Amino acid sequence: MVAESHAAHLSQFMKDVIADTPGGQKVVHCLQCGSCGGSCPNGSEMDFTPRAVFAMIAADRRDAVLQANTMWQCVSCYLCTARCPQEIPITEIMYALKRMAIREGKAGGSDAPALAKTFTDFVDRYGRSFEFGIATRYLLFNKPLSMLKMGGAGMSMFAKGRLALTPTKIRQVKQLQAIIDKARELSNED
Amino acid sequence: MAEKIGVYVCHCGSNIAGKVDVEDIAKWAGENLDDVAVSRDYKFMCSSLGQQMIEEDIKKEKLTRVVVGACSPHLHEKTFRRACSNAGMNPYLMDLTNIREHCSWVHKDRAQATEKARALISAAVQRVKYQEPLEPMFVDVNPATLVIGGGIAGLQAALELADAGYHVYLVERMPSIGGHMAQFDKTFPTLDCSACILTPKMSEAGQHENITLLTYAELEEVSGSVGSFKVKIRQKARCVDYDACTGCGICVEKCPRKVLDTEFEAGMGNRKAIYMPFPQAVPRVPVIDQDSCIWFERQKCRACEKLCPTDAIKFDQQDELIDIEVGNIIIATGWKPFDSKKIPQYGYGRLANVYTSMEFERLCNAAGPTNGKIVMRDGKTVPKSIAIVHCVGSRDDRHNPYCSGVCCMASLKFGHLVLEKTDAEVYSFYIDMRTNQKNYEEFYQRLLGEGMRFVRGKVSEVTDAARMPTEQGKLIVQCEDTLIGRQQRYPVDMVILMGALEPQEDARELGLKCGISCSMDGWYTERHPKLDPVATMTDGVFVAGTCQGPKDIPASVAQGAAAAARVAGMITKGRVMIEPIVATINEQACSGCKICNNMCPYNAIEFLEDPGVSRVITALCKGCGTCVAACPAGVITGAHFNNKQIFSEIEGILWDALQPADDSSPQAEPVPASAS
Amino acid sequence: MSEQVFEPKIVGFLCNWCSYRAADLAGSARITHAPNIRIVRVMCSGRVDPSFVMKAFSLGADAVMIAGCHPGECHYIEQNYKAMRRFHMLRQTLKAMGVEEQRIQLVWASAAEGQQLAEAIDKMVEEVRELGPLGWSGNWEENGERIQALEDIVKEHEEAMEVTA
Amino acid sequence: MSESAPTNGNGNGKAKGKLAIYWAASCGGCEISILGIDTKILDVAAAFDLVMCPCIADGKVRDIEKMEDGEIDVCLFNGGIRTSEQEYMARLFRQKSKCLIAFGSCATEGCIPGLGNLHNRQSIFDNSYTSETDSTENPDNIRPQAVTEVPEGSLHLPIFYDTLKTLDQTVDVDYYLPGCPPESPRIWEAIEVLLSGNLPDKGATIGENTTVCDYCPRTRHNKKIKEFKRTWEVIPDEETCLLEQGLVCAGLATRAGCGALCPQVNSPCIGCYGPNEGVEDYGARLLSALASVIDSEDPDEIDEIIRKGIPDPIGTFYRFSLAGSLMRRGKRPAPTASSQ
Amino acid sequence: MKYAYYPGCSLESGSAAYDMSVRAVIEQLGFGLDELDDWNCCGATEYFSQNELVATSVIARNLALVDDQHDQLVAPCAACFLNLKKTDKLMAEQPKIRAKVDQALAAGGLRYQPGRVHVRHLLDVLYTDIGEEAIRAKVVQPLTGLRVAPYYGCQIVRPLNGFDNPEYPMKLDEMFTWLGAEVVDYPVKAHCCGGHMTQISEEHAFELIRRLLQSAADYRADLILCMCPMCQLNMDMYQGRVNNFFNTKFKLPIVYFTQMLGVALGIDMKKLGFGKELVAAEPVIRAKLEGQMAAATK
Repeated sequence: MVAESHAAHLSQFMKDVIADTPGGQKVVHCLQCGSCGGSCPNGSEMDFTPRAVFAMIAADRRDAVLQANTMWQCVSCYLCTARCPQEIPITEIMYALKRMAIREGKAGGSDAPALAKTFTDFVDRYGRSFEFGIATRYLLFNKPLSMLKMGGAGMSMFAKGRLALTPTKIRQVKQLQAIIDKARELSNED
Repeated sequence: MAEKIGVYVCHCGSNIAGKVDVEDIAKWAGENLDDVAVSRDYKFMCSSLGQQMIEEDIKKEKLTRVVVGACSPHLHEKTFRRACSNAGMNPYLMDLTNIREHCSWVHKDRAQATEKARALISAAVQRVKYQEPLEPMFVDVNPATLVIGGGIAGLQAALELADAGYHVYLVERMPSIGGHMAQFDKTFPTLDCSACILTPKMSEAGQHENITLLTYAELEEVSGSVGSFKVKIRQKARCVDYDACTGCGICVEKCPRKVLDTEFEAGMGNRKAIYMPFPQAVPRVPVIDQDSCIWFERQKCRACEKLCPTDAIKFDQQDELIDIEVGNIIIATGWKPFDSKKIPQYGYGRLANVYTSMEFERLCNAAGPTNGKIVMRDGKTVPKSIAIVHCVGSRDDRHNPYCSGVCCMASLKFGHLVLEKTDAEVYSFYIDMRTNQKNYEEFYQRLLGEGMRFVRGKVSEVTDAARMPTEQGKLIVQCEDTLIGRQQRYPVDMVILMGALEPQEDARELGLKCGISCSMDGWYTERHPKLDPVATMTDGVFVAGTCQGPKDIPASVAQGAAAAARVAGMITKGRVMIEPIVATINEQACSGCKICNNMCPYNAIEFLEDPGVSRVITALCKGCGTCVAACPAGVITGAHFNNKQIFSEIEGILWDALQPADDSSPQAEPVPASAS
Repeated sequence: MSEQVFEPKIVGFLCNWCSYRAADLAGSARITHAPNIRIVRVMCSGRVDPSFVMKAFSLGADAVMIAGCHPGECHYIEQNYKAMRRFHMLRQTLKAMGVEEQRIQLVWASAAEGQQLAEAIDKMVEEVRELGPLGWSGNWEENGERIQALEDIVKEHEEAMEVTA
Repeated sequence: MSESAPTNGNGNGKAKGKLAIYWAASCGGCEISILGIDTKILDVAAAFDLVMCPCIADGKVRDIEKMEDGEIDVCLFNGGIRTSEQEYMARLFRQKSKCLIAFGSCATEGCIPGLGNLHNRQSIFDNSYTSETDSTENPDNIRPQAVTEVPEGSLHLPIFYDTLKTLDQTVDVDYYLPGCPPESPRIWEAIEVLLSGNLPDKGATIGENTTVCDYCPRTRHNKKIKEFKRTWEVIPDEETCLLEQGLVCAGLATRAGCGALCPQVNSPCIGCYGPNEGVEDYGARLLSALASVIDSEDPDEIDEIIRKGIPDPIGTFYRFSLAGSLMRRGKRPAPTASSQ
Repeated sequence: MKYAYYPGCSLESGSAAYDMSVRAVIEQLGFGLDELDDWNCCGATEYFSQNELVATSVIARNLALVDDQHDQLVAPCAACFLNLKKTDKLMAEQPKIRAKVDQALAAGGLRYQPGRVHVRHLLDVLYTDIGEEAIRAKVVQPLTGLRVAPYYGCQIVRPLNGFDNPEYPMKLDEMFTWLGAEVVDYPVKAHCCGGHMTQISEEHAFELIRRLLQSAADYRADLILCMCPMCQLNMDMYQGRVNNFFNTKFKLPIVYFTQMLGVALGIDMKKLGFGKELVAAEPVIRAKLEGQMAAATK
């Protein structure tokens, strides 16, 4: 826990990250040991390892971090979190960085935000996700080429009865939407 | 009779006066608090002039009580008690209240700090009125000492005391003294042979006329207190007559049962069912491991008994309880290695060529199972590359948050031994290299020069899952090289895990027996981390070596000697003062309800069957006051912390909190006149 | 003290061996914390008599902190467990009297935990500030009508006398 | 007031002393207990003129009012102070008596009426006068009024206080005689002390300085409690300490005087004789002792043991002594409005 | 108290085989599992990437839908399990989040008291609540001779599972020894399958998938057991493309552990959803178990 009295000395970026991550105050205790960067299944593809990102957060290098691919390369496998000797909730910080990057319009380099948006749009509308719709719409708008490559496997999936062509809709979709609307409204208050 | 109280408020230079208006408080106390006869402030109350001022006031003004507002009683209570004593006042009629550490140093606002200091002074003035004169108690110190643990720290302590002419009982759980140091090959940074410097000390202890060696023995029970402890030791059955045995070793040689030696050889070698842990063992008397002996298993064999030239084998030997009396106890029980299986991603126990540091110590020890040849588990292949993994279970909130201190240097030592004995490449995976003792940094420099490779990064995993042909059949160490910021994979043949030093499994239990406590991480708590590092909160019980926290050999030796010096001081003085802060039971009023008896972990409250009341055995009482708070009849009094004193202190501390119109006191009432 | 902000008065009963020293350490490390706590030293949290706590409340304290060594680390081996048991019983009893749970807190702080103790104090001060004053010392005052009623009785009796006289 | 002994009228040729007995917020049991001294009442009558005792003899307030200050030698005052009239009477007797004795649990520590201190006037009246409660029929919702206007003028009723106070929270008290009620033999012993002239220090409790356990014949061993039991849950073993059987027996904190009547008939002590000598707060003592021997080191389990076994901590620890305790009462919402 | 069942979106379509086998196995074991009425999507990782409060509120709706008759919520999908558990924990530990989620739920007329529902993974329920004895007793077709590689993936075992070692889980390994299978103790059983990376940056994902297939193949596994729809999808659907990309020849069937459990319990393979996987499992299983299966059917 960071003592309140010490929080004043942290970089603004650090303060923001802490504020946006449940349990995020642990990040100030990063030892720079690198067990996160070493463990990450995608670590070799990251612009900066999580460890480096934490150092950059402490140094207030906001743009460099939010424009990096690091958090978009995160697959949420939580291996770093499980191994961090300082018990920093690293995966949660990655989520926070994703949200900040989207909010601040810096998430240019990755397709992940678009996939996320497509996905949640469907859930907003139907209450369930819809693999076929998500895949086609996302690929259509973002990766028309890869749709061709995917074609074969997609067709096999379809043939095996594994791709539904119509979405399932929950009964009380209105209730869900009311909850989502309220949550959006509340999150805009901050 | 009203008391005459002197109030002394210290400036402590600007330490207090900078945040607290001490002059105003002194003036206020003099004018507003009942029974205050003198009230002064002064630059440095603890200086000889400050003390003199108090002494003179006591004499001239005939003060009956003294309140000092200054620093923590842990710092200067003794000082001011002495001043009062000098002036002929009983020292327990003084109260030191802490307006520095608890007030001026921690509060920002001057007005608020002053208000708080005022409350603290007011509390002390109210309290001191009810303080009672107390006489310190003295007990004689038994000159014999118990040392628990025969590792290097315990050995050092025992030898120092024995050489000074005092008797020592040295108790060791294992069949031989020597401890972990006996298992090591070389010692850093000098690289001298561990056994060569340790064994002379062991044999000296074994032969010393002032040392009673009790090996293969454990502490059973401790009672009594500083000066006169009564101790029960369990001498485990060796099944060998200690006096008859000559240590010839025929029994060991002829014993048909081989077992894996998980103790001395750390699982790297075997021993017999009857064994001495190692050739230089002291005493040279073997023990029979009853769990492995064929006789104990199925009543067959007895080869050792038949062959023993002195008929020393005694299968029917039983555990024995030995009673001893000592004046002081030194605990030097050391450490145990971290269980590396707790970190499965390092593969220990699953991947054959992952070793613990203790295993590697035995592997490269000339007297070890491979005669010092560094080979892999197959017993023949010499590794071409070795990875040393630091901080295994140390500096890790999931295991031990502390730094084990010695592993960096031990890895350098391993690196050196590997480079000296093989052509292998050695990688050291570290977070921070910690080499901050005499000649340690120089040793690090030396290894840099010898070609040991250092990678800054905590190892993420050790795996046999190859990703490319060069990794096939290797152990791959994966980590982030934090200095270049990239994930890296290092294929090696052998991995050494530098496991943390951990407190002994039963450290807490032993601590309980001796009345000392462990910190959160399980190491024994010293009385003061800087100024009193070998004493404990229990008088007469000292700690030395790694049982107090991870440390290297020089520090363990220094602590062993320091503990011995403290004990020698006590013995020389001959008697020890005990604070008279103890509980007493008003036996007339006690109804014998037996609530208090079990409250006391020191068994200091006895129940007297005949009158049916309880009584405090003053010599055993440590003064915690738990029984005082528990007594339902209110007939137990805690000296210096009795109810009246504390109630008054609470009244004083809340002097400004009482509502102005309190109609509880009948006197303050507007009494309507009755018709007359 | 500012007029607007309520400054709670908290009495702390601190164990001589751990939390009192933690407060000392907070001092030597200059770890600033709220000045609202006033510390009474006891040899052990096991010495804390529930009546000390009640006394403090009845005299106007807004809250009481009891601090001792961590469970398993008691200087007197196990007495802090007794403090813990009493604390729970006391808290239930005070709750039945209407004293909010946050006003009586049990804190574990070893001699090394100056920072933690300071944080616990600050946290407690904020929680109590939120609750507002307890004001127990005025809790049994009757309102002004009491004096009036007493005077009425006296007067009535005087009148009655006069009639009989 | 206590400097001189009450006049000894025991055949010394001196004038008989004056004795007053009064009740405020109490049940009358104390008077019955006085009568329990049996034929010794004649000795009392020989020594004292009874100037007031509403329960058993006639007496007029105005006669008392007319007395000189200190004219009454001994006043045995039972009951707590709940109304303005009771407070007036307490003050009156204080003024007119040389020796004012808080007599019985209500006067010394509030007793059962003192449990009303968990409420205030408003809630007590609501409970007593609302038709919604089963036992009350009050369709017009009539409430007692402090002042009622009638053609003849204003009628006054005493006002009812939010908080019941003990006698010594109201006026200065010379001696205390605890018990609910004080046992008759103890009353006689106290009277003997008063008659002897050999008086204890002012403020003393006339009684023993030990607890009920001293008189309890049960055997005691180690106290370790895993579960507090309610009386109906077990038939206790007759030999062993009741507390050790899990029953909340208050004998260990309760002043001796009764001779351990309840434990002897297999029923736990409920604490009617109040705290032992020198104890500031009876409930805190009992609470501390009982909590200390709970056999658990786990905070959740401890909470559970307490919640299950002692669902009503005030009723358990402060049945007789809430008003006289350090806390005195439960938290009061806000002083009630002036209308009764 | 009873168990509520939260299948999750994938089990409705792409991973119907998982759903079928779960229901079949549960029925065979005589265990009650009531599908949560009108549940909604857990949002996978996608809501959390955009808006934490919306993410938790969407998930909390499911927790709020669990009625008083049920106090356990069983999820077979890794993401669903983690999200449900994480939301319960966030609500319990973060008062600020809880206050807002409460408000959001209230907008839908719902309420959830954190801690009321125990979120459980199916494996945990099978392993712990049903247990070795009951399962062993129902085995009619031991999997003797079949080498299975249990694959746990990431989100089930980390970081909130509380029922197995997050680094080197063993519960599935143990369960399959009860069934008589030869369990392959290979090092990557809790490594990541790439998750949604296949959608975003497939080459990277292919490498992650390759590592898993490679290690299982190195250890001569006949098939991989998985317990998450995403893992199954990645390793099964993309196996061909991984082979093309790396020029490898993996032909490892990827089946849900419940499917193989079903086989051991003697349930008809059709009822267990076999045949929906792209790398056919049935021939491998039949080949290994042939003699015994024939014996069992006699």
